[in-house]
Order: sequence, then structure tokens, then C-alpha cells
Amino acid sequence: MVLKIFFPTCCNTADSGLLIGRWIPGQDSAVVLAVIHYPFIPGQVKKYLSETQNQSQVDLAVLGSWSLPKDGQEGMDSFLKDLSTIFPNSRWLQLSREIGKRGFACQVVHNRITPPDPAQGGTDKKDQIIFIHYDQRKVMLSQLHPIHEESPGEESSELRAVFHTVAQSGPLFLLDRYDEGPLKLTHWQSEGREASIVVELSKQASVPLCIVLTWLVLLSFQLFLYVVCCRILNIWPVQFISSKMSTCVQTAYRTNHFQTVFSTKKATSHMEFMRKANIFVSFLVDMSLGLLLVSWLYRENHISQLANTLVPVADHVAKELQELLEWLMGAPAGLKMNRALDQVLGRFFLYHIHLWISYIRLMSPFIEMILWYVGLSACLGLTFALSVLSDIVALLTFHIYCFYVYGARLYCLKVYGLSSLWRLFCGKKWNVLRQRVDSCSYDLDQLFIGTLLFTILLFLLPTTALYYLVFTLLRLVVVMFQGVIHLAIDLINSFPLFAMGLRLCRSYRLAEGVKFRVLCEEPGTPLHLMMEINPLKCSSVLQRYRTPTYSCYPRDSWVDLCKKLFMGELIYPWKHKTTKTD
Amino acid sequence: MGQKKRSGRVHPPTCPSETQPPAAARTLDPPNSSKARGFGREERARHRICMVSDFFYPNMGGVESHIYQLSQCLIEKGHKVVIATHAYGNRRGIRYLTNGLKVYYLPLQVMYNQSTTTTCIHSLPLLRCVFVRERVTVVHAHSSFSAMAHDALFHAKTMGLNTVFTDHSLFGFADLSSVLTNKLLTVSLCDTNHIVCVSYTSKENTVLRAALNPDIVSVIPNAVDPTDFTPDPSRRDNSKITIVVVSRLVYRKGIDLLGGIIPELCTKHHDLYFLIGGEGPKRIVLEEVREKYQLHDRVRLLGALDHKDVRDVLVQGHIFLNTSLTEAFCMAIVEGASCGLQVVSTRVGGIPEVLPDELVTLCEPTVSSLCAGLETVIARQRSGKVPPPADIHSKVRTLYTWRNVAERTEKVYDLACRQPVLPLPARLQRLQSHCGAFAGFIFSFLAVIDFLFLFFLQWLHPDHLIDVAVDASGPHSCWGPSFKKKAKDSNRAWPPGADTRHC
Amino acid sequence: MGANSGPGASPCASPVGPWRKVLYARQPFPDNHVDRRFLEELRRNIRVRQYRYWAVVRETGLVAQQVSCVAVFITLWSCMDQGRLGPSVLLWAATGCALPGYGLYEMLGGKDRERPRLADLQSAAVFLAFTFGFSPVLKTLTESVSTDTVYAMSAVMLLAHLLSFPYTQPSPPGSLSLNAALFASVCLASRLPGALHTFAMLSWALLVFALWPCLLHRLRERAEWSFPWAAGLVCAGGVGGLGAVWPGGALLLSLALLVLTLACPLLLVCLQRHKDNIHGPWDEAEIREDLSRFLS
Amino acid sequence: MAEKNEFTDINGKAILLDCQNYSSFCREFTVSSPKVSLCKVIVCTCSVWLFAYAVFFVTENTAVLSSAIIITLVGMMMHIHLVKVEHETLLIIGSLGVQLSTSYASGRESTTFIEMSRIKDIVINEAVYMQSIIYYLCILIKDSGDPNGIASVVPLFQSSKPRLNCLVQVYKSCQAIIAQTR
Repeated sequence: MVLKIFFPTCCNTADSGLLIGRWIPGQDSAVVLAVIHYPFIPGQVKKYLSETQNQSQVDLAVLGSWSLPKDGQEGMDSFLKDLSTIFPNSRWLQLSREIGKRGFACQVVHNRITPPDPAQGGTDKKDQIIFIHYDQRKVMLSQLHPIHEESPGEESSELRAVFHTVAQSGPLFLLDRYDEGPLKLTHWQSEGREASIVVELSKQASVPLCIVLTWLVLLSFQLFLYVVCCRILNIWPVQFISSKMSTCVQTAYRTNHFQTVFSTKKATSHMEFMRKANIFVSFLVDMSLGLLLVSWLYRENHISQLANTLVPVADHVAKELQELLEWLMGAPAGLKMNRALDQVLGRFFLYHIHLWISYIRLMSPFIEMILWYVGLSACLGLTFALSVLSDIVALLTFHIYCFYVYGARLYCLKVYGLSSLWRLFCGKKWNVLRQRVDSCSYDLDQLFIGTLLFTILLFLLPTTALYYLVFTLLRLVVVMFQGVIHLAIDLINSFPLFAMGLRLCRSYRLAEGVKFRVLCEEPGTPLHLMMEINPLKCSSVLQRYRTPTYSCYPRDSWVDLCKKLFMGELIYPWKHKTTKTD
Repeated sequence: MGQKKRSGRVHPPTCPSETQPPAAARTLDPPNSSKARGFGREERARHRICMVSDFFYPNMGGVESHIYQLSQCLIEKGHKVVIATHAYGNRRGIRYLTNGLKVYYLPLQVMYNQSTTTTCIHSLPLLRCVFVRERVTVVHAHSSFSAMAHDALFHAKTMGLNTVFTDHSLFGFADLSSVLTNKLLTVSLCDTNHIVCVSYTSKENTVLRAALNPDIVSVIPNAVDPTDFTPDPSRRDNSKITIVVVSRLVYRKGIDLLGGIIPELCTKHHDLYFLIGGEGPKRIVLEEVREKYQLHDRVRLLGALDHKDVRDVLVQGHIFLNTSLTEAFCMAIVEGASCGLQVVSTRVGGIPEVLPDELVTLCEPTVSSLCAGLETVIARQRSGKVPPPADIHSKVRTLYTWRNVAERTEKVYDLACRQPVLPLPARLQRLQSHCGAFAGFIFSFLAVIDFLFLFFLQWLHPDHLIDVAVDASGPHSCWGPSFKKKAKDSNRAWPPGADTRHC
Repeated sequence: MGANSGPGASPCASPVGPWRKVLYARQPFPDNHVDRRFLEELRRNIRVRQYRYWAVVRETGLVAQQVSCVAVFITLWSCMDQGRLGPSVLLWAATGCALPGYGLYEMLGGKDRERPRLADLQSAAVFLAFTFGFSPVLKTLTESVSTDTVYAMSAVMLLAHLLSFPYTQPSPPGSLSLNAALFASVCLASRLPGALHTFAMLSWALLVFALWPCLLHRLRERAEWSFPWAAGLVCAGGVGGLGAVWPGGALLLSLALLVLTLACPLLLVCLQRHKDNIHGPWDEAEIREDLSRFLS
Repeated sequence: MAEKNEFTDINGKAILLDCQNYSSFCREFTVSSPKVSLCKVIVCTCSVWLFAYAVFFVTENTAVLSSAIIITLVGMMMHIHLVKVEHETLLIIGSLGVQLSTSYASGRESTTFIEMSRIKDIVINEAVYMQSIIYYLCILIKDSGDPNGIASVVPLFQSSKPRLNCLVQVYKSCQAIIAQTR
């Protein structure tokens, strides 16, 4: 069995003294946390250990002795041996460092129950010891992935236990060499406590600030939410519409975020903390972008320019559609279509466009004012502005949507009729109970009428199909535009900025694991390894810390999207996964 | 060779196949005895056999169990056996069954009911790799339905290995599909060293289909393991007469006849009960009959049976009924008789050759004839003039044993190895002369392509770069120290799919 | 025993008793022993039917008359297309054919009738109403499609009708064949000048492709003798009618009919002699008796 | 202490197994494949550029040449950064764990450390790879659910595929270390 000693690099050059640390249970490995220097009074050491143990739930112990030979400290070894009697322990390590040698010598003195022959015990165990040097600060601050929330008591992994031990024993590191305690220690911040004023202040301030903010924001939001959600939203039409309007969705989403961020209770687990931080940062970024937008919008009235361009654009679109329809009513692309049906459909759609144009005219005077008020929404963040934009687009292209729906329904009808009549044509029928196609014998008149209808539908299909095709293409253009907007919104909402920053600046904070480097092997001394921290990959950072949002990617795969298009079913690709309507 | 060992080795699903490492199998087969057996016949030639077929465990059926049992007996006789089949689901790569029987589940595309697609070419690299790394001397392909088997024969001839083929099925000559299949069989058997059929009828059929010289066709029947089909009279209820039917419920098994027989007899005899095991598309027929004649209490449909449950069903009956319309060698009736039942069967295919007349009652494949046959047997049963099950079992148990099958197959291998493998020109000539101008031309072309492809592969990836597989099979090569490590490795790595990275 | 005399052991080593075709007994012969009784159960050409020439000719009459039915229809269409025949004439003719035909059908039907007359009347009314209502639509249906396309489509459809016509049991014409014919007739009718023309054409289509086969079937089963005459009549009508509009076509048609009725049966009877198929114990036994009596 | 042996991989290329022996329970195996051969690189670039020049000759368009140059550069970078593996290292430390590291030609190094408590065993296994069947060394990871189940299999020396004899050598010493430290 090999004895592993995790040794902090900062203690390499410490003066002689006692090793304080912890025996990892069941693992046969020791974590050295700090060195207590001479002179000390054993009673005080024990007292100090016990109280730090109460503060941090780590069962600290005196592992052994550490001797760095200096002038005037010869004859130490006998004294060190005697120390093991003062601090009774199953095993007693004697680490000693010679000048000029890089490795340590180590002796394991077994307690009195096992035959007491330290020399022999030491010698034959010499090669069975690994020194694993670790950077105490990094190990203390880093978070090992994948994250288990339970305490490392029950889990078998040794490294987790080590990380946990170091992270827990913060109180031990509070004592530094400048405060006038009875003891002198060496550990990672024995050169003076490391902390930044800003962090400390913010830590102190954050709790009351949070409370105040919550009172301000949440009250208003809660009120607003209460009114909106409980009263209005639950009435059917409003609910339906709000599920369609991306602005409302975004609002609801942001409110959840507010509730999570400004909750008064402290974030206990790592994940929770990271989530809060991510949301907060992304929210700030969003806000600032939005304010930039606002500042641009309301400078030398861009608004009115926008309005003056918007109306003609809508008008122009309508004109274009009109021309398209006239083209369709002729012989488009040399396709011969059934003239009568062609005329009927064309007139129908033209009438719609006519309606639309008059609607635009009616709206035009108010557009600017509307835009002005809508523009204010950008103060709430870029995402709001974007979602409002997508809603406006949806409203302005409503006629295209209508055309698409009509075309799709008509086409769908035709396709279904044809498919069922084709079965009749082949003398088969769809058996609903058995969910399969059976053959059956029809009467003469059934056959006759069926064939008649089949022929008619077949010859009328191209016309409808063409109309359907054209309007579907238009529809898809709009949908893609909205899709892009929604992707942008989703990106801003869900991108884990904080985690990424952490990964880039403090790469050791998020550890995927560790890696070892063989330091030196000199024949006499045991093996020395250097334990470094293996930072998490950026991709895994993304997929682990991505804040969950309503993902608004195409709901169904491309194949069955095409199938739906072919069968003429209505498609809502931009719809959120969470909204369950239809 | 105690009973324990045999019963430890029956049929893949029941035997502790995958979980049992060969190291554990050794407890069943002490090395000293195996060594002794080994030295006994050192002088005889040892073959390294590769069984190829599309049909193997986890698929279940006659061919599958045949391959498994035969391989086990051959391993026991000191030959080296590996099995190559196609991948079933995520059961890909290499697996070990009992006694270190090595199975290659090769990633080939499955086309139609578990038969792989064939281009005669694309499977060459993998099969070549198997043949080379296992140092195979004899390639033994099974079942004419299996495209992979034919491919393997084709490639083996190209690589100059001896080939043996076992045909498990009968074919008509009437319809177009059978014409095509027969042509393919002709092509793939015309230069195969030796062919094995499971019954004389099947031999005649194969000789006619493939236009073969009957001297290179041996008849080696299937076998059943008598130890797991033992009678148990206590299980049957003598107050009534039970007729047992165990077969897949498909047209070829004559289930329509059964649907006619059931009402005929049930109206005459009121103490008559039917116990029907098996699943299939014709189940609806039986269910309709049961509905119409209100026989729910007397006709029990058990559905699909595991092979280990078959015996429990059989021993509950007095009479075993088999209504097949065509059979090469009917194992079902042997199993029935081995369980001490009175067997009534149709006189089709190879069935008349299977059991002596005092053990089976043969009828024409018509409802009336079958009913008459059953009547006589029922009468005999009533009058108690039937021999006790134990006697029937003792008669049957010696008839068909896997050990005998293995011995005879061994002789076939010896014979095949003594024959030369045709070099390419002779092979082309044979193809041209044997299988007609058109097919002959096409397949000689394919043979040339295959040959060139083999050359290309040998240039691309020479044989000396292919690691020779460490033998983990057979008591003689198996228990050496070099093996133990391997055994430890190979039967440790069982996570399905995980041990195979097929790109 | 069987073990120690596997392949390789010479068959004449210990000829103890004759070879038996059984697997259960181990015999002193090698596994690949080929006995003198090998393939003795091989049978050739059992149950090959010998056809009598004139019977076959008589049967082909049905095919011939169906072909000439198509010819008749095309004749009518082309007449109307060229304006030789007015729609009203055709309609009257249709009525004139339909009523006696129906009468004959009823007469032959005898006592047992599955449908009441009311149903017939109803379906007739439905048919008339629909055809009449749709004929304007049908008229404009294919105007944008080029004529050649329409001709090609209808030719294909008529061919499909001829191929898929159930010659073996032509009780009601099978749905695919009837539909194909109707589709073709709609296509053709839509090229005609007027809505009434379309109506007339469709009614004739129904007459020729739907009702006439029923009547013919009734004739075949009730009055066997009259079938050849009816077939002959139709064929003559087809050839004659086609001759009126297109003599060359008439010639071709008559040739085709002759080949169909005389040459093809001769070929069948001759080729029957060269039949050679193998039977033996390996054949899958087919179930001859009718098992459906146990079900149903 | 450290011995170097010549072996070949499954395609017959020569590879070098460097077995560094730190102590009785800590060994390091480095399988290093041959470096990027300069002539091959030159051949590739030259062929691409010649082709590009031909295209340029047909369509007097200088963009072709520049794009060709960019493509070759980017392609080479991708190749040495993502594809070409310089050497793979297996560092096994008794009772602590196993560390696999792959270092690419560009100097990028990816390392994973597996603790001994998660390792069930190290075995040689057979697999179907492309169109052939090869032996490979792999680590069996324990399934946390059932004690003798296997959660996953981590293949070793994945990019440079040594042949059986090389694997056996690594396997034996790994087994020795595992045996003496558990």
C-alpha cells in the first residue's frame, strides 16, 4: 500500500515545526495544510486545532513533524521523535529536508501498537511514499467538475476529498504571521491575508442592497405580475395572444430572472451562485446595450426618420404583392393553369391587399408616436427592443400570414381529397379501426363519382399548388427574419458571460480535473509529483452553465418540416417549445 | 463427459454463455482429462474452422442451435472454431461464448429478415481479416438463405481455403423466386469442396437444385440434446388426452390444417385438449376457430416459447402433432418423442426418415388423414397399449447425438481438406461450364474482380501486419498460461457496443 | 458405426443388407453414399393441363370484345369530335341501348335479385345529376393542357383499363380498370366543343365500360350459347365503326383481333408440350381442400 | 530506468515505445509516432498550388491563387493542431490513478486523469475498426451502480494504434503495478 502525502508548495521552505493536516479516511493519504513553527506549547496547539475544527467541519490533526535544518538546530531529530508521544496518532510522519537535495526524506513512525521499530519501518517504506505538491490557493478556490453537491464523506473519490478538505479549512488560513497569537503558521496566505477591498465591500453591501432592490423592484413587479398574470393573462384570448407575442414572453422570462437574482437568501451551492452571477451579468450587458440603442434612437430624431421610411416600405410591400398576384393570374413562368380558378383566387387575394393598404393608410399618422413610445421599451434592455421589433414585423406582415393560411388550407384540402380518392381509384379504402389500407369493392355510382371528382381535383391541383408555393415562400422569408431575431435574443439571455470570464481570467476556478507532473526522482528519496489543475473546456463551460431559456429553434426536424410543408399543414417554426397551444 | 457438462452447454440463451469465462468453464472440464483426450488422438489432423452464417444467437432457430452445438462438440474434440455472423443491434464486435467459442459480429448491412445485403465484394476485407488472423483452414457456411454464407464461400475460394456448406432447407422448383435462388445456389456450390445435407430428401433436393455430383454431398442429420428433453409422466393429467403442438404459427407449418383438425376432433372427443406453443401470423386462424366453436377451455394458445420452456410444455401432453407442409429434418418430432409422447406427423420432406415407424404415425397433409391418424393414436392411448414414456425416451436418446454429428462432420472436413481448391482459371472454367452462359459469365467476372480486390487488399494491408489472434478456444490450446491473460481480458470486456469502435 | 464408416470408407467394405433411406439407423455406408435408389421418387410434369384449342379460342373472345369495346368508344368520340354526330343523337342512342339492355339483364336475372329496382333508379339518377352538373366544369378542365398530353394520358389510361380488366371473373368490372376507363373518357370528353357533348360522351362511357360488362357476364352465366355471338357482334361493331372514321385503323384492329383469337391460343397449346417441371417429396404440400368451411 | 523499443502500428509504420520507470509503482509509457514528414507537406502544398495555378491560368482571377495559399496554410494549421498527434503518454501511478495525455504536433496537449478508485481494470480488447479487426488496450471504468458492472471503456493509444506485441508489453507492466498496489 502506498502512502500519499499532499504537500502545499508554500510550505517547502517553511521553518521546522509541526505538520497540521488531515488523514483522508479510508484512502491512506494525508493532506498537509500548514506548518506550526517552534516554539509552541502543545496544549495551545491542541486548543487551537480543536477550535478551528469547530469552525470548519474538518477533523484536523497533527500529522507529524517538519524539519528544515538550519544552523543552530542540530540534534533536533531526537526531539522530533519524542513529539510523536505528545501528539498520539496512529502514524507519525517525519519529513526532513537536507540542504542541496530537492527531495524530502520521510519516515513513518507507527504508533506503539504495531512493533515499534521506526528505523526499519522507515527504511522499507521509503519507496512506498508519494509526495504530491499542490498550490494551496488554487486548490482552495477551484471547483471540481462534474459537481456533486453531497459532502465527500460518502463518496469514494480521493481527489474530491482533498479538494473538499482544503476548501473547508478556510478558518485555518485566517491566522497569519503578523497577528500576535501564541502560534506561528506557514500556509498560502501567511504572508498577509489576500483580499480585495472592492470584493469585501460588495460582499458586505450586497445583502442590504439586495433587500432594498427587492423591495423596490419586486414589489412593483409582483404587483404588475399579479395584475397581469392572474387577472388578465388567464382570460383566454389574452393568454393566447400573449403566448404568441414575443414581448410578453420576454417579460415573463425577465421577471423570473429578477426573482431568482434578487432573492434575499444566499446562494448555497456553486451552481446556484454561478447561475445568479450569469443572469446578473447578462442582464447588465443587456441593459447597457439597450441604453446605447435608446441614446442613438432619441438623438436627432431618428424615430421620425424611421417612421417615414416604415410606412412607405409597408406600402411598397403591398404594391409588390399586388404585382405578384397579377403575374400569377396571367400565365406565370409559362405554366398553364386552370383559368377560372386562377381568376377566382387572384381576385380574392387582391381584395385582401386592398383592405391591407387602406389599413396602412389609416395607421400612417400614428406610426411615429407609436414608435416613440415603443422605443422607450429599449430602456428595459436590448432583448426587449428586439422582441418588440419582431412583434412589429409580425403585425406588419399579417396579410402575408393570411395568404399563407388560405393557400395552405386549400392545398391541404386538395391533397387529402386526392389521396383518399386515389385509394378509391385503386379500389382500396383506409380502414380506421385497423389503421391500414384494405381493399373493398365499391358500387358503380360510387366509383363513377369518385373518379369524376378525382379527375377534377387532379386537374385543379397545379393552380392551387402554385399559389400555395408562392405564399409559403413569402411566409418563410418572414419566419426566417423573426427566427434570426429570436436567436439573437436567446443568445443574450442564455450566454453564461460570468462563467466564460472566469474560465478566461481565472482558469483554475473551474477545474475539470487534475494533471500530474513528475518533479524529480533521486534514488534515495520518495517520488515527488506536482499536481496542477486541469481547467474546464470552453465548450463544456458553455453547455454546463448555459442558463435555460425557452429555446426558440425550429420545433421539428427539417425532414418533417418539409413533410408538413408538402402536406400543406400550417407551420409555426418560431414558436417556443414551452407554449403548448395547438 | 458427464451430464453436467452437456447441460451446461445447451443452446446459447440458456447456457451461461457470455457471463461465464472460460476459466470458469474449466471447472466443468478438468484440464487433465482434456489433455488425456488430446494426446489420445494427436496424430489426427486438427482443423481451424470458421463457421459463417447470418443466423446466430441472439436470433433463435434450428440453424442457430445447430451451429452452436456443433461448434461446441468440435471444440471439445480439439479443433479450433470461430463463428462469423452479422451484427445484431448494438451487439457488434467480438464476443466469447462457453468454452471460449469466439463469435465475430461483423458490421454488415442487414437487408431482409436477418439476411445481409450482398454484392459479393464488399464483405471481403472483414472476412479476410477474420480468416487470416484466425489462421482458418476450413470455411463452413450454413443455410442457403444466408447471403453472408455465400459471400464467405466466394471469398474463401478466392483466398484458396477449403469450403464446406450445410444446407438446412428444402426448395421447390415451381415459382420464379425459387428458380433464381436455385441459380444462385448452383453458382456458389459448383466449386465448393463438400456439401452437407440434413436428410436424404434434402440431399436429393440440393443435388437437383445445384446440379451437383452427389458424391460430394454427405448426409448428416441434425441432433437434439436428449438430456434436456426427458419425459416426466407425473406432469401430464391422465383424466384427459392432451395434444401438444409446438411450432411457429406460419403457413409452411400447416397451421390451416390444424385449424381444420381442432373442431373435427373436439366435437368427437370431449376429453381432448390442445396445447399450442408458438407465435406467428397464422395465430389469428386458431383464435377464430376457438371463437367459433367455443373451445376457450380446451384450446390453449401459449404464445412464443423460450427454448428452455419447450420441454415443460411437451411433458404435459400425450400426443405430439406436427402439421408441417415441408421439412428438411424435423427436430420438433424428435424432441416430442424424446419427451415420451406419441408423435403424429405429416409425411412430407425428410420426415419419414427421421423416426422409426413404431415411434411416429405418418399421415397425408390433409385434415381427414390427420384426423384418422390422431383417432387411431387416441384409441391406442385410451386402451393403454402405448409404451411408457421412459421406453420411448430410451429408444430415442441414442438416435441423434451431437457427438456423433461432430464425428461425421470431422470426417467431412478431412475429406474437404484432402481436395484441392481450384485455382482461378480452373474456377472460371468450372463457373462457365456449370452455371449456364449468362450467370457463368457474370459470376466469373465477379470472381476476377474479387481476386483483384484481394490482391489490392494484400498490397494495402499485408497479411503479416494482421495480428494473429490468440487462441482462446478448445481445451488443448486454451488452458496454457498465454491463454489465461487473454481469457481474463476478453471476457471482461462485455459492455455491449462499448468494446467495438466501428467507424 | 456410422461414425467409423464416414466418407472415405469404401462403400463396398461391408455390404450388410440393402441401403435404407432412413436417418435413425446407422448403416454401414459412408455419409456420401449414393444408392441406386437415389432420386427414385423424382416425378416429372404431374398435373399438367392439356388445353383444347377451340376452348381456348372461345375464352379469348372476351379479351377480343373488350378491345373492340374501346375501339367503339374511340369511334364515337372521334365522330363527335369531327361533328359527324350530334350529342342529342348519341343521347337518344344511349337511351335506346340502355333500356333494352336493362330489360334483358332483368329477364336473365330471374327471380333472385339482390338489389331492389329503386336502388338502380337511384344510382341512375345520381349518375345523371352529377354528370350533368359537372359537365361545364369538365368542359373547362383541360383547356389549358395541350391536346397531345390529353391524348397520351387517355391512351395510357385505356391501355391500363385493358390490362387490368378482370377477365377471369368479370362480374362487376374491377375498380381500377373502370376508373382508368372513366378517367380516359373524362379527358377525351373535355376536348369536345360543348357541355352537352361532354355529357353524352360520359354517359356512353358508363354504358360501354360499366354496364355492358355486367350484362355480358350475366349472359355468360345464364345463356352460355349467346356469349360467342355477343362477342362477335361487338368485334364486328368495333371494326366497322373504326372503319367508318379511319380505315387503316380498322385493318390494324381486325389483324390484332385475329392474332389475339387464333394465333395466341395456338401458341399456348404448342408451348404446353415443352413443359418440364420436377416434383418430389421435397415439394411443399399444398392444401387442396377448402378450409374456409371451418371458419365463417 | 528508461528503455526505448521499436514497434510498428497496425499499418506497419514504425512507432517508438518509451517506457520511463520512475519507481516500482509509477511508470510512464510514451508512444511517439514519426514526425510530420517535410516532403509530404511540400508535395501537398505544391499539388494544391499547381492546381490553383492551372485554374488561374484558365480564369485570369488572382483570387484563386490567394485563396489557395490561405487554404493550404489554414489546412496545415488545422492538421498539426487537431489531427497530427506527436506522441501519446500513459502515466500510471500505483494507488493514485492513470493519466492519459495526447500531445499534438502544434504543442497542444490534452490530458485526462482517471483515479484508481474508478478503474476496474486495464485489458487488451478486440474491436472492428474500419475494415479490419484490431487489438487495443483500454481502461474499464467501474459502474457506480453495481460493483462488477462497467460504465464505460476508455481506449488507450487511440491515434497511434500499436500492434499486439507492443500492447502486451504495456499491459503486463500495468497489470503488475495494479496487482502490487491494490
